[in-house]
Amino acid sequence: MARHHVSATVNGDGVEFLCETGQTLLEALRDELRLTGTKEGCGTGDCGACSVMVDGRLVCSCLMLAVEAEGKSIQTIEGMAVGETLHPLQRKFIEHAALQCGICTPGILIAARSLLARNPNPTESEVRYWLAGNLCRCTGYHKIVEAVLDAAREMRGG
Amino acid sequence: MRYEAPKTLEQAIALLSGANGQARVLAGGTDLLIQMRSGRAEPELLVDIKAIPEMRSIVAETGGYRVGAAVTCMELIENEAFAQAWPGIVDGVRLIGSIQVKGRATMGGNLCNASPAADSVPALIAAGAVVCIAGAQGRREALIEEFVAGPGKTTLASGELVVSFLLPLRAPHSGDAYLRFTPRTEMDIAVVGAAVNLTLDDTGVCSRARVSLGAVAERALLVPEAAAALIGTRVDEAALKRLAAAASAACRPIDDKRGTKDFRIKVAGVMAQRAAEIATERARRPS
Amino acid sequence: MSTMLKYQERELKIVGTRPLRPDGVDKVTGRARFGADYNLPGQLIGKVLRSPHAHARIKSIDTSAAQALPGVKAVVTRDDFAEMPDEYAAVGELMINFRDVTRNMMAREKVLYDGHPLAAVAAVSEAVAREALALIKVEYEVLPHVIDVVEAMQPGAPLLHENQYTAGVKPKPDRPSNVAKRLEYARGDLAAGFNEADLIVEREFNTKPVHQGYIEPQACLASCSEDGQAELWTSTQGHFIVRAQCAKVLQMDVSKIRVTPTEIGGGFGGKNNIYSEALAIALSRKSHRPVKMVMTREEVFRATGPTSGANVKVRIGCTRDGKITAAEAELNFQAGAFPGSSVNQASMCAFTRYDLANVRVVGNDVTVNRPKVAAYRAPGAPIAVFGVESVIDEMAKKLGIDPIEFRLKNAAREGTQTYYGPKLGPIGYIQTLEQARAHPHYSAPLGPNQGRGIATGFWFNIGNETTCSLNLQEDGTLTLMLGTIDVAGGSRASMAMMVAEELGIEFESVRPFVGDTSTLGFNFLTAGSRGTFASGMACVIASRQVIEKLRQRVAKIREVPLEAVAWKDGHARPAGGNVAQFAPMSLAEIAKMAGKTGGTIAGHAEINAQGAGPGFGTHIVDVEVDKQTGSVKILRYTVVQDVGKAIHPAYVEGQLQGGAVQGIGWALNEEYVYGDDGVLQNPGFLDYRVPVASDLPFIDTVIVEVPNPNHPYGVRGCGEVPIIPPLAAIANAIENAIGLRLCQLPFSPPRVLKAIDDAAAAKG
Amino acid sequence: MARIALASNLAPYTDGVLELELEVANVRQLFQALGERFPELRAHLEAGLAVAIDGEIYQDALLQPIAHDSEVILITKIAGG
Repeated sequence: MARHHVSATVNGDGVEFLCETGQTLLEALRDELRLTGTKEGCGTGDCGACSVMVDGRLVCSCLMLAVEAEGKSIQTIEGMAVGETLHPLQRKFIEHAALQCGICTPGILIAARSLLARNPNPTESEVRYWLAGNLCRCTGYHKIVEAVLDAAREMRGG
Repeated sequence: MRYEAPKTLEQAIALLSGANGQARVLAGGTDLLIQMRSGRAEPELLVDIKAIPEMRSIVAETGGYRVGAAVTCMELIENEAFAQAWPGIVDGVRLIGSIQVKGRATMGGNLCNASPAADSVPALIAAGAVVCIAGAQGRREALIEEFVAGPGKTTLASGELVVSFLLPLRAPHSGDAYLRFTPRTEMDIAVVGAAVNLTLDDTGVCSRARVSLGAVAERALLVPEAAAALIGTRVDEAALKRLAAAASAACRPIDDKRGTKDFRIKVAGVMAQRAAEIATERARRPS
Repeated sequence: MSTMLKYQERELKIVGTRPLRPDGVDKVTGRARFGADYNLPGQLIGKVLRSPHAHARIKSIDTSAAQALPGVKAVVTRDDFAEMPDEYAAVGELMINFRDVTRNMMAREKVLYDGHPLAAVAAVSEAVAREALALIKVEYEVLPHVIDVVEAMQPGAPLLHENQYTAGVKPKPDRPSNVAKRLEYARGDLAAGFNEADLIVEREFNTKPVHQGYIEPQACLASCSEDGQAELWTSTQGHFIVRAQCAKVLQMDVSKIRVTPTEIGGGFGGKNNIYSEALAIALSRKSHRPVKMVMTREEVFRATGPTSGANVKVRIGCTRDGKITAAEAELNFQAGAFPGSSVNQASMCAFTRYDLANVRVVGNDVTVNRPKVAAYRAPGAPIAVFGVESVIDEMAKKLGIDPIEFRLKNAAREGTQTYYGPKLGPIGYIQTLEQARAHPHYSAPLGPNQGRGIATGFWFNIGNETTCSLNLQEDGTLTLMLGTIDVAGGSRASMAMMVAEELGIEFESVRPFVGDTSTLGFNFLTAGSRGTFASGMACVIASRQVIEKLRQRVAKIREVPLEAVAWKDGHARPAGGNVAQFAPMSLAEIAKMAGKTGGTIAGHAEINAQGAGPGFGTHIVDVEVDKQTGSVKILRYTVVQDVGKAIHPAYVEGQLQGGAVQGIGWALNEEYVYGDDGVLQNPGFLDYRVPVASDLPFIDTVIVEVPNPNHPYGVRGCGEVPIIPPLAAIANAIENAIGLRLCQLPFSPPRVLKAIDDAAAAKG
Repeated sequence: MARIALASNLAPYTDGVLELELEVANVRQLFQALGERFPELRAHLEAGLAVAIDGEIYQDALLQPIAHDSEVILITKIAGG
């Protein structure tokens, strides 16, 4: 069975790769494109560690086939900082000690950015529900929620 | 395993019909990919239906709505007019997994996966929604409550696929709601789900009602006895109590890792009652 | 031993502040490399065939078809690993029975649990490896199995190990048993103590196994060369322990295995032991190619961790005015397929918050057809303390005494004799109770169906073997190589802070990292809340060594006596008095000259840190119970804990919050669910329910600092204690909300609702 | 002579003896003396025991001195998560 040739945009750059039908977008990102910042925690969409944006939608890259990425625009954690400037969420996560082991962090940052893009002023509860699909076992979420709220405040210019 | 992404329904049907039952429809993939990963599904052909415009649109039709089977949950949630008309369906759709999962998952997939615990199905049943099916023999329609045959089984014939859902025109003073019980606030499969859709007359008396329960039988149930408890009442405490009793009585659940039989029976009544309260409050809202 | 440093109170510039962790930017940009992020050219993918049965004799394993499959480069089974004697052998400081290690890694005579490895293959792709697994034919003779700990203890229960006779029982039993070991701690006269009691409360509790639930599945990459040298990258809490275990089971020289620890995506005790590492090296040795092995989440649940489920009986007596006169507990712990649960530590932690004259604790370590248990944060303590703190609360309530007051009346303090051995040194238990009582949370009003609970916890904290190397670079910055893995808590930051504090320089001037096993001497794993204590001690020793060398060097350069040179604020300065005056030298100036004045300057520490200071905590929780569904909601949560000294308070808060939330998960919804067939039914995050963000409120923290006299900054350690109190605190809160004492974990809605219904039915 | 106490969980390996006096100068000598007197304790001594000498706990400290008037308690070693 011939492999599929896929052309897509990843973090603004055009990319091409070959994949099997059964290969997930997560596998393509990690194994074909060597973008290992996106993590696999479960492979079944239950932990959110593999969160990426596809055409502006937050998705689990373990639940999407790589072949479906044809023509799509994908954003991963590797594209979040601009040059040497961290995204405010990235900075606030470090400042608030919102990460410990860091395995869930890329997925949570991608998810949090998508929240703030549609809701610049979320409540604590809105942050918690939006991030419910991202498991973190180290922090108890306290500092993550604080960091997201603080980043939102800063991004609103407050 | 082959992958095709046809641009028309006809092409999709041709692909499915020619695959000897070895094809699977790929919409959001949030159930199918997990089945493939675990080896429970080993299709020879995947037919990705997301390139078919009809499957991706939400349109007003005969005063109601037609929702394409491949419309994602997030697209449906974000459609304010739809959410206004059918808040109970959106209640159900909101509970299908995380934001990430809802970015891909579809109502069509939720129905065709045929889980007794599917969150959008009880609300669709309560709404009296009709599912539009297409196959080599043409199109047909079916009631949601008759679509699922049992756990993992639908009444789709080989080569058929779900195209869209038709939600009927809403009478004034109508409201619907779906509630489920899960141990966690999010990221769980319903242990019990209950949907209530009702219409009040000008005096506030319930004139029509449909009640549906999920995860309490081999498939989501339409429970006319529970609806009857509401019809002709002002959805007062006594009526709600009768509703709860009727809902519990209709359950024929199993014990499993997610909940016990007794628990499901009891909580089905509680969820039905609470859903009815929300639906009534929505119906009373000036539209 | 004499190198141990004592606590000195002094003014601090860096310790106690909140600088940014050095691994932070890598972790927010996706640059940090975890176990599965390492790859080598030509690498194969290794996969494991696992038992579908809970208990079966292996009649035969036929791998010929798998080996013949194109793309398969190596297959290993039990035949590829040497038999190990049934005796405990030292691995660093751990004593491990390698007979069991080899059998857990790869089944030999029998499979003992669903998920037990039987064979491993290395192939050119994951798809080929999976296909090969399907071609391996195993003939089983399925045996009756036993899952429940109480059933496993009965005579006539299916036996996992036919030659296992209960240790610790006199005379030696004449029949084998699933009870691997019985232990007993006793002090005083229990019967007399109960005779003095005006009130005796006795309860039986049951808990389910829970998994550490780290988000990163185990992952490793091994490369074995033709001359028998092996390199291994793995996600672990103890790379020296991994090396030691692999060397032993593969019969290799320790120095020929080089283990590089990757960033670790959570461990909590679950990554203390080897699972795939030795298999990966064996496959690489056989295939002459690098082999990468990454577990699936399902494999993680079926075959790693969890902690014990247990049956616990507690009986406590006290006088009318709330003085405990006698306390007794029986702890029956599931060990999983091989002996070695944490029942001993649980026994020691059960009552060690109270000053008790008459105590008895009996513990049983019981083998059952489940995965071999692993450590999980304060191993065993939460299970025992769940029972004890529930009973304590019930007694306080029956006597009408405030629960904190009751605990204060009996609280352990400096000088309290423990029932497991030593007297306690200076501790902060009473302070945590008093600060909890004074916290606004403790007196805030509650609504209907809401209740407040408190509970307390104790953990020893530990020290052990520790190494580090501090190198002054030519520009005056320093690199700090650590033997202790930073398991996530931010210890790299804390270590660099202590070094910077000692040297009087900026935090940013010290670049910490974790060395591989070939760069430093043996270092114990990161466990037992030892990291900041032991590694911190080593860093301070190394720093002071560097300061000493700097002073000596400056004395030579400036041609003054050594006593004339003082080290202050990152400079060698005249010591004052009239010894000798000289122009001060900065660290950078000395560093620049170092090569030409005798060579580069470095400090080392190779210690076995002694004198860990115990930690105590008091938790307050408010819950609301939905009486119609049995759902328990956590409304508010406060953790008060004595940590000795918080080197980096934000990272200490993170430990307290994370530990408390793991305890909340344990209390509410986490459990292993097995079917009648002994097969795990919920090996995934969908049905193994760890808390999600929307389940929780903010977790308030109060850090108490009663210095540990045996650490230069007073550090005790903080990671273990916070998981201990939540189980009982929540049980006590539920009791206060709905008047029902729940003794079965987890307090999942079906269980809570059943308790409510049963109580209503009993009332009629 | 140093006063030696054994934690009560060790009773099965010492015929119930939990207190004794020994003339030993360090932990290694202590373990040796105890091993000679109680053969069944040997497997536990270096494997899993720590000592508290005058209230300070030492794990794996064979060379730690023991004074004539020291109080020594043998206890189980602690690991952790």
